[in-house]
Amino acid sequence: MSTSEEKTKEVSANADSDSGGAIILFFIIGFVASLIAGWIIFPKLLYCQKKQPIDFNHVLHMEEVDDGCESCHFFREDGTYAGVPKLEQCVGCHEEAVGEDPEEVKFVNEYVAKEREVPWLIYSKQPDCVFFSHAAHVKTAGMDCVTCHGPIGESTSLKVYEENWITGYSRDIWGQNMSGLKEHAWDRMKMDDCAECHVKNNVKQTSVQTKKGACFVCHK
Amino acid sequence: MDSALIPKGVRRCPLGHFVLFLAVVGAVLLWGVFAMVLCWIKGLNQTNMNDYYGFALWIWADLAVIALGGGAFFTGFLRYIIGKDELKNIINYAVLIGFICYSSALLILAIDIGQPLRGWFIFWHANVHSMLTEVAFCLSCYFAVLTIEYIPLILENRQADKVPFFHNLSHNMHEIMAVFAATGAFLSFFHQGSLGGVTGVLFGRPFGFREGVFIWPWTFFLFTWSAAACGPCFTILVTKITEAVTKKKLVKDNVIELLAKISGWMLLTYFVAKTIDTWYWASVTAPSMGFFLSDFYTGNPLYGWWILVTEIVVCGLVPALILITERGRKNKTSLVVAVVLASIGVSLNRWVMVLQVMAVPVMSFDNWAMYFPSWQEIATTILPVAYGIILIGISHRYLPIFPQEKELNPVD
Amino acid sequence: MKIDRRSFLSFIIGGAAGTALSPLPAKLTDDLSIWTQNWPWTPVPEDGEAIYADSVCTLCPGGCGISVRKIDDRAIKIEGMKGHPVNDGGICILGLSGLQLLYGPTRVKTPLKKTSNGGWKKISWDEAIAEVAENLGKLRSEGQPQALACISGSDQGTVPQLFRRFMTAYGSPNYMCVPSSQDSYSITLKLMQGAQASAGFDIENADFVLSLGSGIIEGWGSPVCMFKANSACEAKKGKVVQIEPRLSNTAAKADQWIPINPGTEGDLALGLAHLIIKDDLYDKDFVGNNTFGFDDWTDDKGKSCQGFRQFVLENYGPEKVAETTGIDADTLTSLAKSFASASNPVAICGRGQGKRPGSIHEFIAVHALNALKGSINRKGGVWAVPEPNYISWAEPETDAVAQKGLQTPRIDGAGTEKYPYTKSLLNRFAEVVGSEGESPVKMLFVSGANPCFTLPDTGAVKAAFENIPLVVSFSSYMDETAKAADLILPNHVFLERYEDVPPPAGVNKNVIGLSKPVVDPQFDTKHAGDAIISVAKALKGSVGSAFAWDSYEACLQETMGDKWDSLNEKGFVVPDTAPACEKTYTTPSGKFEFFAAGYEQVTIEGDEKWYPLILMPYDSMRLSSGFIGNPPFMTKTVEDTVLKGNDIVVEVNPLTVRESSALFVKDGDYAILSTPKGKATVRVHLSEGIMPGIVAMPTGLGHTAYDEYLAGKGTNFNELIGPVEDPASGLDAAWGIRAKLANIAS
Amino acid sequence: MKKEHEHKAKKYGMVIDLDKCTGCGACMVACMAENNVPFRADETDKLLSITWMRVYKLTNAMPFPKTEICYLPRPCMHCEGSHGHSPCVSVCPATATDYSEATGIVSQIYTRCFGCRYCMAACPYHARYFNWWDPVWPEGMEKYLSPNVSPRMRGIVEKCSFCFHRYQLAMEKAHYEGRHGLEEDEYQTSCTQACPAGAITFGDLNNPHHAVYKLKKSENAFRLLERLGTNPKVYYTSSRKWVRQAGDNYLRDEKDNVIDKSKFRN
Repeated sequence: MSTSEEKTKEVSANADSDSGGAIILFFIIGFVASLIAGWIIFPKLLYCQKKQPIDFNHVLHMEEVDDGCESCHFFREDGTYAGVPKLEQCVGCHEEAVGEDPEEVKFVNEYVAKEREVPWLIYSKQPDCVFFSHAAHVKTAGMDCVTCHGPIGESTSLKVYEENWITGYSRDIWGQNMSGLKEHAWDRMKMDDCAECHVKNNVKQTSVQTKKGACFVCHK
Repeated sequence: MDSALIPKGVRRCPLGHFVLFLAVVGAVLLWGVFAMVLCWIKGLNQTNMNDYYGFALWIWADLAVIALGGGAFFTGFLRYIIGKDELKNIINYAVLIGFICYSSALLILAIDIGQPLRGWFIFWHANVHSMLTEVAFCLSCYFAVLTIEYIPLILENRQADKVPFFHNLSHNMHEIMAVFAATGAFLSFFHQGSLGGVTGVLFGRPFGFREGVFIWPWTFFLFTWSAAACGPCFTILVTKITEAVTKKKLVKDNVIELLAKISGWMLLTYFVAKTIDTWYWASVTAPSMGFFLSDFYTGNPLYGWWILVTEIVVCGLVPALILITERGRKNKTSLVVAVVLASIGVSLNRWVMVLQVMAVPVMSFDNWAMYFPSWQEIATTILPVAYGIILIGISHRYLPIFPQEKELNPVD
Repeated sequence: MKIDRRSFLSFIIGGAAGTALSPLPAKLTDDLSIWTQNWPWTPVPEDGEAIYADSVCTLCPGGCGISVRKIDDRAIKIEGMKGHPVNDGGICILGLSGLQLLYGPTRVKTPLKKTSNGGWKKISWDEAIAEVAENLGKLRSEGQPQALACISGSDQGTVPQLFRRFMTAYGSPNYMCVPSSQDSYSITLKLMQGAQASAGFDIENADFVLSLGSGIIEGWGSPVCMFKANSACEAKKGKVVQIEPRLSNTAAKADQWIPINPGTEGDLALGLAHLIIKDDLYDKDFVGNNTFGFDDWTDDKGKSCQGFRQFVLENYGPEKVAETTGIDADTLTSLAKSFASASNPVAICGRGQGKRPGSIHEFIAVHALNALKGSINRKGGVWAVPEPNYISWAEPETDAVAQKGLQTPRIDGAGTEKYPYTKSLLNRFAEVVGSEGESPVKMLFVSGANPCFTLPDTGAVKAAFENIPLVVSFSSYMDETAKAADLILPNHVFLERYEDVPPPAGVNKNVIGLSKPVVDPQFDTKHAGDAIISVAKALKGSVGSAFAWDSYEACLQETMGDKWDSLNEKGFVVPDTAPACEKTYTTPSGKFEFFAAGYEQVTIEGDEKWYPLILMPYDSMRLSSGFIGNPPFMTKTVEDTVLKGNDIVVEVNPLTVRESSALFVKDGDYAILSTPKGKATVRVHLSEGIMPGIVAMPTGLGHTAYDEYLAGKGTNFNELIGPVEDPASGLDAAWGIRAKLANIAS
Repeated sequence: MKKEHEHKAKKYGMVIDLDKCTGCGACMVACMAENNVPFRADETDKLLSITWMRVYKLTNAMPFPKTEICYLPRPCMHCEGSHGHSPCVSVCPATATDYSEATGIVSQIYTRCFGCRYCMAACPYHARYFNWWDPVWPEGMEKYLSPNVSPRMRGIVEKCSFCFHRYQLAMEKAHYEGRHGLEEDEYQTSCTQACPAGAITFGDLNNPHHAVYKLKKSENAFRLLERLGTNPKVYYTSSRKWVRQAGDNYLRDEKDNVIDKSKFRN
């Protein structure tokens, strides 16, 4: 046993004298380069940047409406959630341009006048397999919009929409932080985030298999 | 040309012959790879599986190669844990065969699942109640162990061995091989068993279902047992084939005979256990679900009583009796007959436990479902065979797999 | 410092370590699996606001109310309309598949004109209308308006009536409708009750239903209504006895199935009448007060005539009937007793779905059974449902050309002295037009019908179509007839158009429905009503002025008058006028009239020597055999004992095979089925549920048009059978044809 | 708290009256139309044809004319097994199928499933179907797809969900209206709703006031393969003895006294 150890030492000593420095250097170069590639370049490559068709000022609109978010983002009579407003709702005020903002003018000319729906890019868009009930969260659980959507109502302009090339998901589902860490409840919208809150609040923990949330609560 | 790579003191065929051999087997391999790519790109509609045959040829192949690869863990167990030192002369080959079998099993699984890119869900979203989860974990772990056991062999190649680091690594790994062998044996007992459990727990399938202890149905133990019994037989068989192909004696008879004897006794005890299991199942378990044994073996063109007799008597009792008698195992022909029968027997058992389970109608108004694999399934099942032959060929040529080769075949 | 292999290796190891510590591997693994979860080629249905739009289904004459679930402007599911008087929430398999017709690949998307090489050329609606008008104008200017013929799927409702009106204004008597067992019933009611009516069966309130081959739960009449009625009847412990040679679903569900030699159903009815009369079990009150011809009577000239009683007592004794029908005398006796002892028994005929007319003698014999028990126009019996009268347009004015044309005899001979009560005889169409020589029909309109598939001896029908210089199809789908046409003026699909729905067939529900557009027209199609109005207007003159409406919708609104608003709102109206024929008979005697002579069986085609077996069709809910082709969903539900791959499967009793010298087959084997009309390769299904000697073949398969989901699957039964003229009505009375099954090799 | 939860737990199930079922196939199409089930040009190989609801044709195997036919619609049985361990749920290695104690419904999550098909091997009713092909709708026909059910991709297993999305939508409405539970008839499956003969009754088997509760206790009620211990939630009723016997497997000497099935029921 001891002989082999000695031999190993000897061998590495030999190597050191040759090109040990180079080896360590290259190791560091490889290490750092791949870290940079993984942490900085990869996320940039993974997401494509898309601009919203119209820039929207939530603050401005919040001042004008009485009912807060629900003024435009409302429930239908059957309890389903209408989500982002359709042209129909906007036209109520914007039949003609109300102000002089070029974005509004664009909106009126390009969409209202031509009766085309605005192809908004939805930051919080969940994939097709998800069934999400706003009514359950807002009406029954009494949650605020902010809890999941963040303070978007306080924004004066729409941020760039980032779309994952591979999955087609919005960046907001994984979150801005590539390591998947989050600070606020609204930083990520992956399944684990839903599950975490459901476990915390003991929501429908009726799965026989996992003793946690049953799959059909949020999947369709 | 490649003489620098060939171990010292042994004779190998000319490189040209070897390359030709590789090319022929490689063509078969490519055919299999083509079929595999078809299955990945176009989906499993390339197979003849259907909604009654969710498990078919591939799962059989998986179960069969793992059973046949059982020689690795059991020989390792005998060598390192029990201390049958003679077996060091065949352990390398047993490990290689095991490595081939297990890597093949993993490859086949990767083709068999409908969504290969989601394959990792079995680990990440594991359901601990599922036998398949147990299989996946143990299988991957044991494959890792086999890899670790195989690596030192590779490092013993003449050129690799020249690198001091590799030399030492290899040496050190040999030193601690007993630990890996023990781990491997432990893991193997489990996943061989859980493969048996895969069918045994299906309480909706009276043909496959077995009672058992705690969460483990009797098939759990029977599978481990049969793999331990028949795996070494397969190792012997492949050794004999290799000897025939290379026209050289590679392992001494006493080593083979020792392994054969142990296998024989394992097989005999397995035969007894399997018979008791079958009897209990036929007279208690199945009738409680409304089935006579004859319901499972009549009324269809393939699965008749012959299969039961072949599996248990012809391929179970007969080889066991041959192997436990000294004359039987000393006679070359009868030894080969016995190991062939044992290998067929365990494969047939796996076939029955997969394919016949699917074929037997359970609802009274349902029909027997018959199945014949598509060429894509056959090609992808032959693929691992070709891969195995190639790997054995290369390993044998360049690695000192058989420690006794030099002694048995002195070079002039 | 030199960069050697080791440095490179070191770089790689460093890179691997760094990569492992970066989010890349995990994120990529995750994203790749997410990619498989959202493969771009797997469609994602767009979400939106869910609403229900009510309408009425017109895929069959059932008249069911439907609620269509919509997401924004897409229709996503058809459901039965709750509270609708016909189907109350229930819905049939065809109705459920309706969206596959709406959005399916079989739609004709624009007007099409056949090119000289048999292909299709897209044309505009203006061109299409102009082309039709031009040809019509030519025919009229040649003084041959009668050379225009029209085949309509139905005679009722505003669209068929617009076509009829067009024919009148144009000057042709040759307006024909696709016949069904309802035509035979109408003639029966006319003869026995003097009523101009259709027959409606109150199965729901009957306590004994004697069905002579009628598939009351296989699409007879208004399918869903009949299903519900059957369930209601059974819930009240009513009994259903099914008489037919094959164990159909109706037979399987009935309380009793009695196999009978096919074609002898009339004899059975008269045999039962014999037993009922002999044992004095008939309704004496009803027979005594409301019928004529039961007892012997003397006519105007003083000649004494035999009455029904004497007639059946003399000629239809149980032994004889047992021999004819193959039903033993004991069964006959007990059947007669059960029928007679029920308080509301009803006898019904019209085989399968009742799509084929039949022998008037048989219908009269069966109807006589109902009269014996007084089950006429009463709860649980047969009702003479007057034809709807909501369409009251002024007769169109006709010019000289039209008048002359209208006076020419009808090409099919309907309404002549020989067949005074028959309205049209489409079964004669192929023979009259012929496959060569000059056709008496120069131009043909086809609307709501697919005669090139549904008429017997389809080969001859197709040849006749070839022989007509200009065929104009108004079909929404590329069906066999559209394919054989020269011009297609595609109609909207029922979910895109307004149309009135006359009361449903075969039931005593007086409901008028309104089919409403549920979605916008998907393609460049036009309502057939609008198309015919446009054609008329383009012709100008008296034809044009007969169509004063601006559009079909205007016409419909005007026609419905004060009913329109409630129709439009509720989707249906129940006219408050009760069935007018109750207890009144407009026969010469003013009573229900029995007939006491001339009952004869219909002889089917083929010589027994060469064709030892009998081929009979059977209808199934899972196969649409009418003018609508099977949508993919329905075809998917068809069992593999009906269709296997592209092979049709026929049902045969194992005994038939055992006793045959020419046929050695196992279940599922191929065989050649031949009849005097044609040959087909079939697979044989050995079934105990069929009388030996009979070969049963499903209807609705063997389409040559439509899409890959339907075309080329199986054989069309109509290709293997020809019409057999009923001596009393001229309608097709063939219930089968003699046939031979032989091994493929022989 | 725990007790209240248990009290509220539902066990949705179905009773199918085989005397009423006419074999018309409306339930099959109602299901396909509701659940975005794809179709292919040739669907005559029933071993490759996705039919969450399949109507089987049973015969009493007697010679003509004593032959009888009975149709038997077979949705997913939503087996409870013992304590929710249905045959398929316990074997799924990736927890893609699950049993909910709140509804008793066996779920199948298409995005979790990786297509090992172990559950299909486990299910004696053949209620599970594999997507051997990519689902393809002829051009334009994808317009009728419902957004309430997500279309399945190739390579995964699917099955009847008791139209669970209808439960979700009904619950969503209840939440919106401030209710915490559903009225019995707010949630019905598509096949139940469509059946023109009214053969299917669907509801909470735990609710003594619901029709299913009474029906399942009928003399003529039975379940498929009860002896296996799958504990299905779909009951059948038939007045015909041979049909009830066809529901399970019996040894020859048992055939005559099997009608007392109480020993098989829990």
